[in-house]
Amino acid sequence: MVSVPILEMKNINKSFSSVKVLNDVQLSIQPGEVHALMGENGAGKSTLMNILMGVHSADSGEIYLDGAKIVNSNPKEAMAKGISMIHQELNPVLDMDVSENIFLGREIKKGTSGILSIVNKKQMRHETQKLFDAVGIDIQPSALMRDLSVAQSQLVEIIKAISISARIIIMDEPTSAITEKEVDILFEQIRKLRESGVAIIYISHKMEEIFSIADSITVLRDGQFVSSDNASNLNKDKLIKLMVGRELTEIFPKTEAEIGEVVMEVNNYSFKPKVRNVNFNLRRGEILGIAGLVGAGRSELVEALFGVHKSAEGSLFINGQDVKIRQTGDAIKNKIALITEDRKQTGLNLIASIEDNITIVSLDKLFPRGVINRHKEDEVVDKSIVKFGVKAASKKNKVQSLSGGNQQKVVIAKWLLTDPQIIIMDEPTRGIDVGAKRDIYLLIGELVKAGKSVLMISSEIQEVMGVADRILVMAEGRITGELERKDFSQEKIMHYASQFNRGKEDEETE
Amino acid sequence: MKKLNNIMNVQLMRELGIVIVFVVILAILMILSPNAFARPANLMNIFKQASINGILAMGMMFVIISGGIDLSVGSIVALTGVVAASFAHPGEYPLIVPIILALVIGLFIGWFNGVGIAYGNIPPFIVTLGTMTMIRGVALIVSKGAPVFGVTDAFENIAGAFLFDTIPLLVVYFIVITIVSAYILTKAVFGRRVYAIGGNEISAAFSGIKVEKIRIMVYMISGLFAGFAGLLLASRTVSGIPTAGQSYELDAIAAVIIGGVSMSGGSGRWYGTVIGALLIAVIGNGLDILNVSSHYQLVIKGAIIIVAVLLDVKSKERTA
Amino acid sequence: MKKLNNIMNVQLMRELGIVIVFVVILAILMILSPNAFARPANLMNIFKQASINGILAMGMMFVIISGGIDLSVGSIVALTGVVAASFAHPGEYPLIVPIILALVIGLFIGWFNGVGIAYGNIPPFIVTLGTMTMIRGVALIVSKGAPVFGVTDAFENIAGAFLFDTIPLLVVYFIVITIVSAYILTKAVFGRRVYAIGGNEISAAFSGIKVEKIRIMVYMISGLFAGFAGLLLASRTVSGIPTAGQSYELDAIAAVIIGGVSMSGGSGRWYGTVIGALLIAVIGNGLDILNVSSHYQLVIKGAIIIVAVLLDVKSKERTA
Amino acid sequence: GQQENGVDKYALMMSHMTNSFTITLSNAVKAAAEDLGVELVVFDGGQDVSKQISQVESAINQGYAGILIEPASVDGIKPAVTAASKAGIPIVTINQKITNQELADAFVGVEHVEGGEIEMKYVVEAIGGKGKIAFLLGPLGSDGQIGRTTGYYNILEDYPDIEVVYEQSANWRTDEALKLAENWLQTGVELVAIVANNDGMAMGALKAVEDAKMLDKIKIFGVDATDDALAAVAEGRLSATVSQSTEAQALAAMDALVKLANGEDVPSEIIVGHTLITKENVADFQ
Ligand SMILES: Nc1ncnc2c1ncn2[C@@H]1O[C@H](COP(=O)(O)OP(=O)(O)OP(=O)(O)O)[C@@H](O)[C@H]1O
Ligand SMILES: Nc1ncnc2c1ncn2[C@@H]1O[C@H](COP(=O)(O)OP(=O)(O)OP(=O)(O)O)[C@@H](O)[C@H]1O
Ligand SMILES: [Mg+2]
Ligand SMILES: [Mg+2]
Repeated sequence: MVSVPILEMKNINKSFSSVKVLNDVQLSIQPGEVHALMGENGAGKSTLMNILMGVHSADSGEIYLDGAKIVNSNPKEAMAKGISMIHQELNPVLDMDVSENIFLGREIKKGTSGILSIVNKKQMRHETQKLFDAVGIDIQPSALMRDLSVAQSQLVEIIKAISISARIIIMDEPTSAITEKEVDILFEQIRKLRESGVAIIYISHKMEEIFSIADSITVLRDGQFVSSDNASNLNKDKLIKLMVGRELTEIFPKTEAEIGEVVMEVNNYSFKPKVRNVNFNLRRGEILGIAGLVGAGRSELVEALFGVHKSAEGSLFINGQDVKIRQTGDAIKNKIALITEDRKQTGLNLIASIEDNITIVSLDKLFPRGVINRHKEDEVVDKSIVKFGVKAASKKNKVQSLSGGNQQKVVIAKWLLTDPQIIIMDEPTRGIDVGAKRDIYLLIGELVKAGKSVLMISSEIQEVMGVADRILVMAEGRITGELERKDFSQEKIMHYASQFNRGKEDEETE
Repeated sequence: MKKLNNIMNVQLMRELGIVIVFVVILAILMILSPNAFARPANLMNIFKQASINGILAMGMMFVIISGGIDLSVGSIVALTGVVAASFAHPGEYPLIVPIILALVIGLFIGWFNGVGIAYGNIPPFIVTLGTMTMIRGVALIVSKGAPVFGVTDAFENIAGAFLFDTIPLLVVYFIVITIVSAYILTKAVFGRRVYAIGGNEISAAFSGIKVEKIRIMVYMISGLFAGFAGLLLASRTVSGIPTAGQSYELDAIAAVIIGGVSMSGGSGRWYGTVIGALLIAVIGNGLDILNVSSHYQLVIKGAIIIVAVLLDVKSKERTA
Repeated sequence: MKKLNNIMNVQLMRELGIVIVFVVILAILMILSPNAFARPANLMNIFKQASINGILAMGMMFVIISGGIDLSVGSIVALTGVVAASFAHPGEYPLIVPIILALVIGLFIGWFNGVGIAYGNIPPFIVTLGTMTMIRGVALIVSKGAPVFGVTDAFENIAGAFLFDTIPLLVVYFIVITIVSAYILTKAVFGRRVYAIGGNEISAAFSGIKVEKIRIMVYMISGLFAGFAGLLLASRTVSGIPTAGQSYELDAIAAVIIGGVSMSGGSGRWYGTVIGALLIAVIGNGLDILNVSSHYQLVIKGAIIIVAVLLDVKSKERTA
Repeated sequence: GQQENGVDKYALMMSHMTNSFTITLSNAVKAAAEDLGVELVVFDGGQDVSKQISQVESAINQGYAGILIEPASVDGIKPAVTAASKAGIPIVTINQKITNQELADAFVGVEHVEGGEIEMKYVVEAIGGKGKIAFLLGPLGSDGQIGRTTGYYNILEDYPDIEVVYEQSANWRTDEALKLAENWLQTGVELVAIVANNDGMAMGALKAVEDAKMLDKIKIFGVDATDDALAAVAEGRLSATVSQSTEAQALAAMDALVKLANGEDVPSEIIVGHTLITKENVADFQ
């Protein structure tokens, strides 16, 4: 069934400051297909799509739409030709409400006098509500974007992209911040769109998603085109081999470490209303997973433990000592590290270099006299970059210029450089490719083997089940269940994760 | 129901913090000087004195919401005032000529600022600092360094006349410009886009908004309003003074920020700016009337600005 | 190898764009006025004229890299100058007293600014606009509105003497303060933290940095340098003038931004600021020497600032 | 001095060039230089002493035959004057005496105190020696403000029935004076006169009083004899202004400087008197 491709990109080349990131890349999309674009972090997927959208301009190469050559010099032109995109890095206008974000740049107007005509806010909210209702999303169209969670923001981005009546929709890691329930909603929409002839270019590092939704798959490696094939001709192992260039055994390698005494004991921790009376402990050499639905309060719990929220209450014992953590510095002194879930907001200083980001928490430790020794710093950072496989032209480059996955590696490198005893990871593999994910799991294994303890939040149930020794499940700010490794099952986790009313009842009796 | 009420109040408090501070300051001044300050004539007087800064602040508000800054407005006031006065001598040109000239010059300088920022990618602070300096020079060159006087009565009446014999036209202009600005900012598509480019320029560009075009228009609005303010000041002082308007930009920026617009762009409400402009005028008027010595006036004025915004911030934090 | 070379050049061009612009402007002035401008005595003169603004700009650089702004430096210059001169009358106090007083007052005002911003959560523009106004008032009150004169020769020598009979002490101070600032910014852990809070305050806080503490220290540095500049100005003008230092903050900010520091914080290099301060002094000196009339000087000065930064921006874009 | 084309080059250092007085003064000095057949270069100090010091230092490097300076500050300018006399370059101060006047070769100009006294003497006469009055001051700490205000009080010592109810600075500026006067008029205090340190502020006060239709009750006075003030005096709206005899100052100063440069002696002080301008004599000045 080879028809005229709706979109063809040929011989695309692109360099950033003389570093080649795309080398003669090609891509061919049929109408009404879901075409997965795969590759490791930094392979050039987002860059290729940004060229298609007119965000970047290619150094050379052609783009054909319906067989006719086109040039997009800005997103407006691309959108006018029926191409829309969900961007990998979420880009909401925080001080606007949801409906305004969805209709940004194409507001519903009352008059016809161009940009001076009145915005029909009511209509926009109404239309937004209709869009949400149609897919079953519960977000207020009038809510400020600032007040939404990461997951909700991503849903809004998704709705925004599919509400533009586009013929080609690019989805660059649309599911990095949402859980399975919302993924299902997305896939349902994708299927509907496919039926109506819309082509979808789908980028994700989640293998299960690819094989459940993609019709065909193009693979890039290090900025080179590797292959393009029907999804039915491939399987997970073959695909991974194409992407990584070698075989990967075992996605969740489980290192057995000796589990020792309790290193952290959390008593009655609350950060109302998001976290309520949480009790648990963490042992030496243990990987403790925290599962739950989006908004369960997992992030707030670990942030509170880390000293981010001044109004948090409760007591914390580290190695049997009662410690007071009032600010993040206290947590760091107690050898706790927090790898946050939102690298752009809380994890990185995007306009600083990779090097500066990696050493920022460890400066006092590396240079106790307050004076930086460049040689020593370079040495330490070089080691980290090799250890965590950060792909970059130079450690002096701004973190901003790294691919999403490589940014995540920088965050991890930064925190592990502090030599922590207790490592809290909030969605540590978000946006990371399979190879790198495996590297992180191996790393976690190494950490616990060396007698450290890991507290890992993940919204990917497979991941927590694959990695953790024990799982806590949270719902509405409380711990609703605890499972030992032998009892792990998806059903049980989901059961505990959806125990909603308990919280409410307690609130009323309080 | 109770919960809804609660939310409403919190929202109100959040947004109206500075309004409350403003009312408190008004009340204090009324108590301190019931016979002079609280007289209706004086209240109208305050409005009048707030007008020129208020008009500049309205333009500045667009710029700051879009994420920029405009230091050139004070110099625009001087140049347009000088040019307008030069074309307002009796028996030379019809009244419309100085008016149009002032507006067009303001608009043009705003356009220049906008182009330098949007296409030249020069930081707003630098472009408008540059035009601030240049335009001040042009004003001095045009006027040969001395005030331009001898304008027609009609010209004097532009700012000096009254509506219904009671409301100074200055106040009328301020109100009209406020209404137009509020309309554009809250109702029109253009306003949405100003917030969008200030809130997240990249996202705005990704959404197909022509960021450069909006940016240029924002500076043109500021320039236009400054041109109008220059015309009004020349009419009010019955002369075009090349050194006029010095540090007006600081007062305009202060009004906008006191009103709760963030320097980093993307947020803020028009009525905050109105309150900001009124607050500055009230402080000046109140201290003059209480006959506080000039030196102490500075100390008190500075302290009130800090305390007003501090109270605003703290009231927001408590209710947030 | 070739690739590496390439990268190095690009990096250099990127960072040194303004240096090239500066050299070009120097060259033009030397060609236009070889006998006057290019003389060593005049070049030393330019350095001297750049010193006070350069010192203010160094402090301002810390503030702007941290994501703030400090409008109060001009008023600090006035107040510390007045106080220092008041304690420098012959036969009253040892020389160290006015020196210490100037520095301590500057430091204290900086601390006040920092606390208002870090703990009061008041926008830097408002806090420092407030102190700018207040401190100007205090300077006038302390001096009773009149310049304070009659200082000792030793006091006059603080800024007026020479090192090795050739290098004005003003220049020496500027160089020393530049070296210290450059060291703190690039070598000290503290400097790294200043960049971190300017780049992303939230992520800095998550990284265990005491954001409030760093913020306060940054304003204290700016205040301290401004206090020192006030002392130098008083010594240079042999009097404490309560109206001195007006709009010095604009020149200091301009030097920093011409030097490539972004107003939004988190980036910038110390030598850019040095070039910025020198560029401003060179323009002023060159135009005076070329005998450009003062009104035209304003126009040319404004234009050069815009064009210099435009060329800098464009050279960066080309090589990016 | 250095000779270029055989013509001596002189420098005029103005404190600033942004009002009628300084512009008129510098133009008058230029005209005087032309008459004397010498070259004159004008520098603008931008109301900043340290800038003016720098300009003098630059001029010393450039080999000027003599320097005429209208000081931006009476004390602050000392290092520049010292440097000039060390370099053997004649330096004359114009319009404004400096604190260490002995360091300069001569002073040509007026005494601000005298200007204030002349203005206030006429005020007293015009209001009949009693009533409430207000002062509009220049930038606090500026020499004109200090001198003229001192002059006011020198005269008022003898008139206990005159009460100064307001005394605020409007920084030489018309718009600020306008606002200030508007606010004073709100308080209901019955003023009989507003006395301004310069004409720019007097014109602002005039506008406020006219707007309030109180010109029959409140008289306005200024200093400087700017063109607009003279016109207002002629129309009987402004009661009086005081001229600093700008042209006379310029002529005498340039003359003294050239003489000094040629090795001749001049008196160390050449005082040019102020002139009161009222409706009676205004025609002579327009
Ligand atoms: N603006 C930029 N400046 C410099 N280098 C860049 C820029 N944008 C991307 N790169 C580099 O280009 C390469 C490709 O990046 P890209 O974001 O396209 O990767 P990706 O395949 O989307 O990776 P990921 O799966 O991590 O999102 C990376 O090495 C990245 O560092
Ligand atoms: N109303 C809000 N205002 C500001 N930030 C918020 C708000 N709600 C959530 N966030 C932030 O967004 C991030 C993700 O929120 P999310 O809804 O995922 O909550 P969560 O409780 O962390 O859920 P999860 O259990 O999935 O981690 C958190 O860092 C949280 O602090
Ligand atoms: Mg990507
Ligand atoms: Mg979370």
